[in-house]
Amino acid sequence: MSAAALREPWTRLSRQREAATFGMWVFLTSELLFFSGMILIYAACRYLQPAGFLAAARETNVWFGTINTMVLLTSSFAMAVAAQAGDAKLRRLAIACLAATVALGLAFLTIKGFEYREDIHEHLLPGAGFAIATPGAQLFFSVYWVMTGVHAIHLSIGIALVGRLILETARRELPLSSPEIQATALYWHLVDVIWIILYPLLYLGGRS
Amino acid sequence: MSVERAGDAKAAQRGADIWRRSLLVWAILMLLVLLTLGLAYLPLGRFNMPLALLIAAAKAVLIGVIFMELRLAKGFIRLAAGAAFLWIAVMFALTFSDLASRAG
Amino acid sequence: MTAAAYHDEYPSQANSYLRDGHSLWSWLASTDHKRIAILYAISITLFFFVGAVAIAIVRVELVNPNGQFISDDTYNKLFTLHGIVMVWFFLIPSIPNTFGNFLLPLMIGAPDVAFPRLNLFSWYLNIAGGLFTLYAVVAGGVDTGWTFYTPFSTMFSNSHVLAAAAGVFVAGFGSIATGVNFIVTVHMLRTRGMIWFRLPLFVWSLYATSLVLVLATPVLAVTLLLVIAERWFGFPIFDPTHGGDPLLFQHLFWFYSHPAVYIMILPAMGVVTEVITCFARRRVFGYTFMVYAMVAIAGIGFFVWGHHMFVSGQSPYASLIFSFLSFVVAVPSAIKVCNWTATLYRGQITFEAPMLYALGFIGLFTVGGLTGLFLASIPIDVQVHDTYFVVAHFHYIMVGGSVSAFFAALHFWWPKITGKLYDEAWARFAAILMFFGFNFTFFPQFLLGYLGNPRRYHVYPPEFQVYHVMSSTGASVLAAAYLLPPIYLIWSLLYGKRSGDNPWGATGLEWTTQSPPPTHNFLAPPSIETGPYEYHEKGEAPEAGLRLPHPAQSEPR
Amino acid sequence: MTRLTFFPVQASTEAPHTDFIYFGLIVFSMAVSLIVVGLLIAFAIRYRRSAGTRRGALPEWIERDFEIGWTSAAFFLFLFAAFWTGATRLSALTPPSEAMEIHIVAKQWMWKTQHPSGAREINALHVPVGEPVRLAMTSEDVIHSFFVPAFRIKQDVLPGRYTRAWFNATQVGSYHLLCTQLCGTEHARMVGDIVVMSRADFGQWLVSQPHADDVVREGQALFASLGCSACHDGASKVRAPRLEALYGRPVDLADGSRIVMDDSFIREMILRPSSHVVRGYDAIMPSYSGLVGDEELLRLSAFIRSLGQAEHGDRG
Repeated sequence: MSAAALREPWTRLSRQREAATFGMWVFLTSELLFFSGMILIYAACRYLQPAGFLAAARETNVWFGTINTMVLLTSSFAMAVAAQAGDAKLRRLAIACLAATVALGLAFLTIKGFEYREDIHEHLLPGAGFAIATPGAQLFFSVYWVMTGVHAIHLSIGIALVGRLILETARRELPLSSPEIQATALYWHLVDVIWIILYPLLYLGGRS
Repeated sequence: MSVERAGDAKAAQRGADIWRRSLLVWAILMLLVLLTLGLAYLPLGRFNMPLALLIAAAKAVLIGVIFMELRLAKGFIRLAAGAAFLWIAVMFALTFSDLASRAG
Repeated sequence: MTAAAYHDEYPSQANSYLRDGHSLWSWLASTDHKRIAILYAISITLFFFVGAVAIAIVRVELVNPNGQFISDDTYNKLFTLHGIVMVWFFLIPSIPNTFGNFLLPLMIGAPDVAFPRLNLFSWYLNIAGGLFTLYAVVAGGVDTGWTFYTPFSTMFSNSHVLAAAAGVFVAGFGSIATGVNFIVTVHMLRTRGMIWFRLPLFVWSLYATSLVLVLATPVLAVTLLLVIAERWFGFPIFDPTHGGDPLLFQHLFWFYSHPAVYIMILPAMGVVTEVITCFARRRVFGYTFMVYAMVAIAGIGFFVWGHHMFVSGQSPYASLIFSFLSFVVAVPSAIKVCNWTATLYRGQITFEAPMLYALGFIGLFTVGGLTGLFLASIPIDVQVHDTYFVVAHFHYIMVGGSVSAFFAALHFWWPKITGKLYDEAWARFAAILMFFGFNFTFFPQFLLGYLGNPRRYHVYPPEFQVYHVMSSTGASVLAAAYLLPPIYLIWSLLYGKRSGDNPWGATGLEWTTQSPPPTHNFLAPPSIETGPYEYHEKGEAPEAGLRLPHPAQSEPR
Repeated sequence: MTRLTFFPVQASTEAPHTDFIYFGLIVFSMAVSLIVVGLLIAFAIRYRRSAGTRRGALPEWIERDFEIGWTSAAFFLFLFAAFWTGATRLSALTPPSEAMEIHIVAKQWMWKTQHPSGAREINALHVPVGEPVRLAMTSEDVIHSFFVPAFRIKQDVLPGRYTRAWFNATQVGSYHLLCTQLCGTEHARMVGDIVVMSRADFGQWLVSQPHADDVVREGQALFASLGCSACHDGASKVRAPRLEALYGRPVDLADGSRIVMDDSFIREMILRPSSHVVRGYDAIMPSYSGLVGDEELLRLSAFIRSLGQAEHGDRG
């Protein structure tokens, strides 16, 4: 069964798995740079418009943010268990945890959807009818929408990848030892780590 | 049949070990979320955001080391994991060297 | 393993990758790194001519101080097209994605790159980005310059900025994919005995370039994403009326764009080392220093982007810091130029076309690098920023350096890629014509720059006309020189003499396999015990009169 | 026929300094280029394959020691160059205090300049020779760049912010003013002339300009007409900070930070008063954004500055 997982240039599966992990970590480095560019904009705009940022940060719904953080952390937990189960060749446990991961990911997106609906309802979309008058508030919400939007896209890609894993593992096309499970797990954990950094920036500012 | 069932029992046992180890990490993460939420409401003024980011960093390191199995990884993979932060630091430092010292 | 077992396990003769399927699909869906390299070669050549035609019209227009042929708007769109296409669709993929793709596995003794499917996907990303950009051109063009400065690009330009930004955004991910692929390949697929300090310097240059690709390109992606968000959804991120700061865009943009120029020059440095050592029959001078110089360029390249913003309203203190760091980043380049020159000492030098291009590279790169020092000093940058001095500086580095090295690589590895020899006389003529055409085009622009002729000017004060006429005539000579290689290389493809496996007598691992190489590169997995440039014993020099197997005559297999 | 020029005329006090550094680096670059190209040609001829010269052995240590020596030499040479070109002209960063202040507003594809006396010009600026001139520049739309090659000065002009530059013209004549930051379709046509005149001619030219109130008086009129005096005037009962003798001094804000009260701060407070709340006062000031144009802002800040620097004797 492990022969099916072996890909073109590699002679040994262990080397291929190590390469997949290393390649994914290098890609995650580029993703970190990608999000740190946005966080630099957040930090710079917050430095330039402190009053506006505080006023705007109070308007985000902290309960949606906190629940979403817990949901994503739990999904990361499920994904970790799935990856370890894959290594230990426990097929049923792996598939169950992958399914839990996808479910929690979708839960995150739906909660996010409700939050976006509420934000739009409260005119927190930067533009003409913006709710908060302080200058800089529109800056905060521009960065808020871009960051959470791009994070949601990354999460949807993650959900698609894990979904594909479930289908292929269930249909026994994908051997449990294939490096794709490890790589997808690493990608999922990164999407979670990025949300962990976004959570305080977007939800915990200006609360005290 | 019994070999089959014994195999299942052993598998279930291994599955439970995996659960238990990761459950502990999950619990710590949840506590950290509640902690940072609580601290956000304390009037610490300037230190609110740095503290929240510190806790976020702790959660990130926890996930990185255990869930992403950096503790088992070889040297060059750990290097790949940590390399980005040096360049991010350079980006922030030199950009703020302009923003902070600008005469307005 | 006995010799017999060795033989029947590994065939002595294998089908070359070119004969391994002739259908279009066998090319477009191939995960063989050599075929993907050729796909890249074709796409960058097409993009090169799109960019060249755009700037040819501009050069003709600039002969007259208040040009009549094209309108101001068309002029802005033409030089923007030239910028975007040349930077992202020719220069960045030119050496890493064509020669890097083809030669990296061959040079380290690997059957293919680490992730072959990802390699093909990166070509399709590059093509998708290219199509987005060409759509922007067809639909009406972009007039913001390749730098997309806000608030002009986000609020005041009514050209197709969105399509162009999306195109470059997608092509950027192609670059990241290539970077990831090369880093993993160099780390994990080196053959037995190929330790880090036995890697050829071209492989080192690809590794350093991949570090920059992976670390810098994401910041470009985020910058363009913010421009798209501001222009499409109306989020006032860089909008000064809402308290945003346009300089933030410049910080993010140049944090990518300066390392991007090192993405363009580092592979060129690798190629020049390979060519010079082969045609001087000498070991490279100071191998370890050359390695550390390249890695230092890749690393410190991220510290210096502020020298693009000395006059843009950046605080004087930050300008001083960036000015100092920009002088420091020039040191590794100085080391490399010195080591190339020292490699020629006591060599057995011959002057085939690749060597002419390489020697041209050293001269032009030295001038380009030194004019970089002018731009790194604040008082001079105040005078010459955004003038033709800057245009001349970066063309000396990119065209004089990177494109010369591209042609050096094209001629040096042509026998290995196609198994054919090209016509030496025509190639030398083209190299010399290109050298003089280039100098005659861009050297007058240094004078124009200090005189104060701003770049991107459709009309200019009449006293600058004589330099523009000189530059435009030089450009026509350069254009003629660029048309020669395709002609005699295609002729060589069809009627060229078959070259042996190693027509130049070079020592690289890629020269030990067939030309053109079999699909899996090596008949048997190679193993090496020595360093990369074993042209003579350590400490000695190739003795005069020693009849080395003259490269051209070794009989084809 | 315009005569062939190789070098821009030196028409300001700063020009000789910049040109001195320029020639210094040219000499350095010529030397390095000649060495490199010279060695290339020498080696190419001496060690070409067909040449019979004896190559001889090259001892190993030469390679390492030469390399270390050359690298450190290059490093210190570049450090000196960095210091010499960067630090020697630090004094040029701050304009002389008694310079004449010109307000410049860049707009898509024209330059609007205004003298302290209120005289206004489009795409032109008349200045007296031998007198330092300070420029306070802002843009109404995109980023432009104020470049006078003859004076060796260039400074980007940013929307929503003031950027400064200064020059001291030393030679009478008319010099090009060029916009060097791509600002749109007619970027190349956004040019003007800096006309440097003798002191007497300048005085006459100034008088002959159509009668226009001087900036400070216009600022004072605006200060009243816009209702600023209703709160900020000495006699008013509304709790608002008095603006006398405040310009250039640090102001304590409600969130504990301090900001120097300069043109940018005045502009920010007029357009977006709630962005910085002054300690001890509540944020009751109405925002004037949309009501006040860039020229009026320049005049208001000139007036407020004149209040503050009575004892500096600024020729307002």
